[in-house]
Amino acid sequence: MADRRLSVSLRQPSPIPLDLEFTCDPGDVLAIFGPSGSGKTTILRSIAGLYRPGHAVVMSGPDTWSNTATGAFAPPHQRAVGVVFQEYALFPHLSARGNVMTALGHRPRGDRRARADELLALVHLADHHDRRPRELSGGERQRVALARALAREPAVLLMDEPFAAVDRAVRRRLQDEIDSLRRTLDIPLVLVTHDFEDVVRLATHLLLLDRGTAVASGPLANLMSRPDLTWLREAVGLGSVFDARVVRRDSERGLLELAFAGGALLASERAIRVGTVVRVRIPAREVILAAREPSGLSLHNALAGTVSALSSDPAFDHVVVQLTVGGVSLLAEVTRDAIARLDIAVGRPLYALVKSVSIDVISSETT
Amino acid sequence: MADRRLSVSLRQPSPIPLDLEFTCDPGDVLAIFGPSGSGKTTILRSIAGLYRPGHAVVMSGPDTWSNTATGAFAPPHQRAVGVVFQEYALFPHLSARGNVMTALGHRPRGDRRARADELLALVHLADHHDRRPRELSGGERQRVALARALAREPAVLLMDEPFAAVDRAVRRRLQDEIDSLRRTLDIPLVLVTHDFEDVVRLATHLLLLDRGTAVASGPLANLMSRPDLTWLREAVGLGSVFDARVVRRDSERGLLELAFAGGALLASERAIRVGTVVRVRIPAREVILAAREPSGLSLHNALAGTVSALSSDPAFDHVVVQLTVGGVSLLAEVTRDAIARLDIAVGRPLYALVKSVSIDVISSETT
Amino acid sequence: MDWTALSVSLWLGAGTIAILLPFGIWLGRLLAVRQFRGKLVVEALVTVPLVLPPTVLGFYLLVTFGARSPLGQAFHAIVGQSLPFSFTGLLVASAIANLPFVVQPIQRGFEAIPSDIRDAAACCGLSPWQRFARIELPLAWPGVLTAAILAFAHTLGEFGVVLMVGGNLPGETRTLSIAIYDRMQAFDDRSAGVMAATLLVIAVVTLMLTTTLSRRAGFARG
Amino acid sequence: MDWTALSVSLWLGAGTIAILLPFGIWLGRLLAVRQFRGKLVVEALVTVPLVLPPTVLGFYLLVTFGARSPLGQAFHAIVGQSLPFSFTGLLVASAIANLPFVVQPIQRGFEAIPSDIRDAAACCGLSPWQRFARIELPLAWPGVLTAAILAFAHTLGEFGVVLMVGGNLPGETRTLSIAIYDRMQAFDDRSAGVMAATLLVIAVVTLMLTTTLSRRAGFARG
Amino acid sequence: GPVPAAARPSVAAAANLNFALTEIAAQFARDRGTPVEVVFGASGALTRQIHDGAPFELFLAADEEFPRQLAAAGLTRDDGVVYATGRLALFAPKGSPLTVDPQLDGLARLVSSGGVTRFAIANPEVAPYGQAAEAVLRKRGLWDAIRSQLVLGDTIAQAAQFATTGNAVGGLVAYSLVLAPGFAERGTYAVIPDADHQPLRQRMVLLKHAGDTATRFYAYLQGDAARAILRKHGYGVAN
Ligand SMILES: Nc1ncnc2c1ncn2[C@@H]1O[C@H](COP(=O)(O)OP(=O)(O)OP(=O)(O)O)[C@@H](O)[C@H]1O
Ligand SMILES: Nc1ncnc2c1ncn2[C@@H]1O[C@H](COP(=O)(O)OP(=O)(O)OP(=O)(O)O)[C@@H](O)[C@H]1O
Ligand SMILES: [Mg+2]
Ligand SMILES: [Mg+2]
Repeated sequence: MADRRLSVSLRQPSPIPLDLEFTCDPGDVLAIFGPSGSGKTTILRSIAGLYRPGHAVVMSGPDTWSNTATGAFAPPHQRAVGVVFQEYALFPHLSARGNVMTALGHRPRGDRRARADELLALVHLADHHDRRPRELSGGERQRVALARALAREPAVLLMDEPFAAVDRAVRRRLQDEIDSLRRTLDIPLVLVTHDFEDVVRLATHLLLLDRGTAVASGPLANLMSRPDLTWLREAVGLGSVFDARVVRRDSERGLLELAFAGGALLASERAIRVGTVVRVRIPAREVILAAREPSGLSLHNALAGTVSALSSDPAFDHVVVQLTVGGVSLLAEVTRDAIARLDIAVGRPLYALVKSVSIDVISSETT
Repeated sequence: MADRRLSVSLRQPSPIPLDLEFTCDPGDVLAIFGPSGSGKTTILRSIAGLYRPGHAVVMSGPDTWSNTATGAFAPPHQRAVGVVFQEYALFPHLSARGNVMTALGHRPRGDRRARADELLALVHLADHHDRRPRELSGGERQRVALARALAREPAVLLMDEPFAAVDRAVRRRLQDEIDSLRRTLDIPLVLVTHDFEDVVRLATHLLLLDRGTAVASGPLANLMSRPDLTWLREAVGLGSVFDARVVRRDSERGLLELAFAGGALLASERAIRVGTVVRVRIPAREVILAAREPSGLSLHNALAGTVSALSSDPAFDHVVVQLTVGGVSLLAEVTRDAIARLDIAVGRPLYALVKSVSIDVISSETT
Repeated sequence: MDWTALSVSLWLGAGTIAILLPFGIWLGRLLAVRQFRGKLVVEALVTVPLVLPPTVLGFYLLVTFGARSPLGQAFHAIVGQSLPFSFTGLLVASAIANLPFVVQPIQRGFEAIPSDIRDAAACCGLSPWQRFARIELPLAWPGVLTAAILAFAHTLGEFGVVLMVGGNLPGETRTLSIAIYDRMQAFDDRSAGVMAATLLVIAVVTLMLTTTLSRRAGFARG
Repeated sequence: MDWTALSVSLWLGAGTIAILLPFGIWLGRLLAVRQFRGKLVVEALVTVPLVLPPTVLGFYLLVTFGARSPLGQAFHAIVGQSLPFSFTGLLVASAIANLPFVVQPIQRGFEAIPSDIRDAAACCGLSPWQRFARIELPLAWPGVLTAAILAFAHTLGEFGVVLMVGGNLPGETRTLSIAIYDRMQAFDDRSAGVMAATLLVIAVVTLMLTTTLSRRAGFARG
Repeated sequence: GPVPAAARPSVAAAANLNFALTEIAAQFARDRGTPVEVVFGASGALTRQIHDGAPFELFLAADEEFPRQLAAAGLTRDDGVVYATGRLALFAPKGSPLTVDPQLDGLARLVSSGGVTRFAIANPEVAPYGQAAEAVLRKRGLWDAIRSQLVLGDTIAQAAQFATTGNAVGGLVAYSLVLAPGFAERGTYAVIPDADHQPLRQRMVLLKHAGDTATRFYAYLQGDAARAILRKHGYGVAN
């Protein structure tokens, strides 16, 4: 695995401050998350060799792409990167197909056209082969840019807000396409996004950036359940993310039975094969806490756990309660009043009530 | 009011199909919502006079901007429109300040600089006055574009995905700024967006577009609670939106008491003056249905109502239940299994359980 | 060194630019922005002064504006001066001869402005004139600069047209180019060399200054 | 009508473009993309051939490439032909005289390409050469076209340099411009007029065709 | 604009008079106290300019044809007079294999040995000196052999430049040019006998609007002082 790992270390005080270091393994998706102007695009440009910070080490597996200490520097076209540019940077004189074909230089000449059309179909632009960028809508342009980046079959994929201009339905489908591609290609993927759904659906790791400095980074599950990251909460909405296995599909009741470290979960049905490992996300504000197991409700899931942490932030009137359910952290966002009424404190046993429809089941597989 | 109403009617079969008609009153925000490539940008361009469809009538109050029947056509610079372009279209040779000052031609020469700086501060770019567009990040550019559109103090404001490139924290603040500006300026505002939060926080009216045709349009509250709009549900997530009045702020318990047509609601506290009318949104998937009033839960709101409609969509395994609570429609998204277990049918009395934190209170006022 | 001739040359260069740039900007922009019938023909016709040998062009201009032509007589009647053999006449001839250098580069400059920038300018409420002055001209500036440089340099070196229309009158129509040519015809290679070198140095310095100042002013693309 | 002279003119025009465009594209791109010491000087020096009167430039070229000069002797030793009074010599002289028309517009053409397009091309894995051929050159095409048009038209009309270096040999170095000039000197205005008109028609038609074909091929900005 | 010249130039003269006329004008200024401004150019171009209103008062042409044209157009006071006859010289630059002699024997030898690469004359189509050169070459039976080696100057000065720069083995140029200052070091020459070609009579005319100074200069040019200078510069002058 580590033979194609991307490792990056960038440091400079000015003009664009940078101070960070990360690695990304093949098959992993590192989401870079940070306010506007914090340096996300600059990081991607540094990896691609389009920007040269004062101190930079960029390695793709055994290949040194940049090393300011030794003076090593591979020019951008010798780095096997696919880049979705934030502002697309399409070639204005080429059709959508021409744009994609430009990145297919590694394929035999005869195959390029067919492959370009395949990729355009993948991004739902099968009808727009011959249009030039200026004859496309904003979202269509962005999808051409995405197809072009994928065409390269790169060793590293860098995407700068790749779905910002597309509607949610297309976005979901693209997220799924990217997710399955990432697994097939088995390459590191670095994703810059402001959208939490992108993070939840695609990211395995997260890097939180603030004015060029990595304020936190690590596997998504760890970061998402850290109650101290109020900054993250404000930006993206807090939630718990963990893996689970599909145990049964109950089409009659419209349910999907999942097993996770903390027990069983009923989610609403989706076309996923039994046995598949999926990612589960439960938004903190949709979790209800109860002192005893309730009945007569429309909800299915009552998970027994123990309060392991409480955190409140003066900027918010909510309290985040961390409940440990069989080793898995579950976050619930409740009002201060609820804390008082239910007498919630660390060590208190409680039930976490979760609607089936509140459980996001994320899987690239759709049988 | 109608004296500055924007009314638009556009029709052409090709090359970009258009078939729609709408009005937007001063103070209203019409959100145009539709898939990528459906013609949203083209509508804005037609209003601004940058695109001339086969048949077009555009009126701003008593002024005819376009009328293909009479041949009337006011050139773009004579239409008092402020436009945020989807791809910004900043003037590359001017600084951020210069870009904004360009749209301040209606102000006395001596005031322009100060006003431009004010607007840049409004979009959180106080430190970037002198940067040219190419020295700004994507989100920073977009905010300059926003400031430039506002600078115009137009009779109609057209915004094409004005927040697509900014992070969520800044986005929220900008939404609030726009919302209060809209009220102050008292002009019609047409907003193209893919983001549901934009719609919820800003829109009063919604136009759903599909391949150039208005598939539905009307006040937000009406559209959001129509259970037949599964397309909308897939795109944005269903919810109920209605107005309520702030009755009390209970800082001790961290709660905000609201009164609406269906009774009382407890939301989590926000700094809003008592008496203010706010917009309330409750996402359908966060509403729990119960056969009887429960106890011992962390939630505060149990609203008694009657099932008025049920709708299920074969593409989804969820059922949307419409509950009428004192004249207000409340939507809940549950599994088919829950329908069976609770024996839900039209006419059945039920409780809708809503967590305080699930209630989005939207107000431009922050005391 | 013929300082008078040098001064005539420099005045002629400056004057040519002063006349031609406004016209070239008008025409170049028109050709860049508008689509009209016969545009292609206009574009081709603009290069005509370049296709004719300078002396021949000069001769035709002389005939057109000369004492025997109705145009020349009309001009004389109105202005009280004839165009040929006067500095004014030189200026007119030089403007015509340099037309091709000016229009094409300026046209390309305006064509390169993305249409969404034009749209944005209109939506900022700028009138066509303001749009032109504040947005289009600064963005087309590299093309205008090229036009100015080519026209200025060519005017300094122009010789055939100038000699034919101007008639080599010292202090009025004898440019440095003609003076150099005269010296060379007289086998006075030394004087010719000195004058040619002076002309080159002045030209090179002027061009360097223009380019630098223009870049300083930040007129090029941001 | 001197058809031989016309053919020499057209060959000279085509040959000049064939030599100059590759060089102009190389130098123009270099000046557009790279920052280096002395760039300003190079930019100014490129316009020098324009500043000198053509006959004077021709005289200096005659001296530089002449039978007496080391350069001329070296050329003769290698090619077995001398540059002055030969078509090859004309071509070289014409290329030098037209240099300024070619470099400046092409430089502007390359300068107008946004840097993110260049970046994207590199990130598509295109080598510098592929980048140049597939992305930069097509996007700089309007500038190249202007260069070609100016150089071609100017070569047709050029006269001073050509006469000085070429020596007016029929079929070899007598261009149509020289023929027109000769007829005019001989007060044969009729023949001169016919030839001038022919030259103009050919030039205008060529330019219109070039522009149209170039636009058809869609080389201009998308 | 530039400073206009205080004293209007009034004399237009053929380029071959460059040296002689400059000297005569200086002498005239010294003798009579009034300067004249002399502008040199190609006779043909000057003729056209006069047709179209050029402000010249006296025109010294390189031949007789141009003044006659102006006279026929009614632009002159009279038919004017022949002020000088031009002469031809065979010139060979330094290092040239050509040996010069009035009968062109050296040239003939060089031609028959194939040693002539290029030979310069003025263009016979347009320049009187070119026509004279052609006549000389024909008379010596060299025309057909040398024809393909000829390089044609637009003016006689340009033909001389082809030779002085060493790009032609030699040329038939105006005797007056060969006598020009500094020309002698550039090579050797031999004067061609007048009888070998039609006389190169050069005529001058006063134009209609000629003023006093021009008229006086016209007379001066026919006087002894001027004739002596012309003779010194290689022109034939009628006695
Ligand atoms: N010049 C053109 N010629 C032909 N079709 C065009 C042209 N410009 C745009 N279109 C097409 O018109 C349709 C509507 O474009 P428009 O830009 O209005 O879409 P949009 O709704 O704004 O999409 P997005 O959300 O992706 O920005 C698209 O399918 C687009 O491909
Ligand atoms: N050429 C430049 N000179 C100086 N500062 C620059 C330049 N380009 C960008 N910056 C600054 O560097 C910072 C980081 O820019 P970057 O584009 O990496 O931000 P980002 O995180 O991608 O932001 P966004 O989300 O808005 O795209 C910004 O504050 C920006 O203003
Ligand atoms: Mg960015
Ligand atoms: Mg759009």
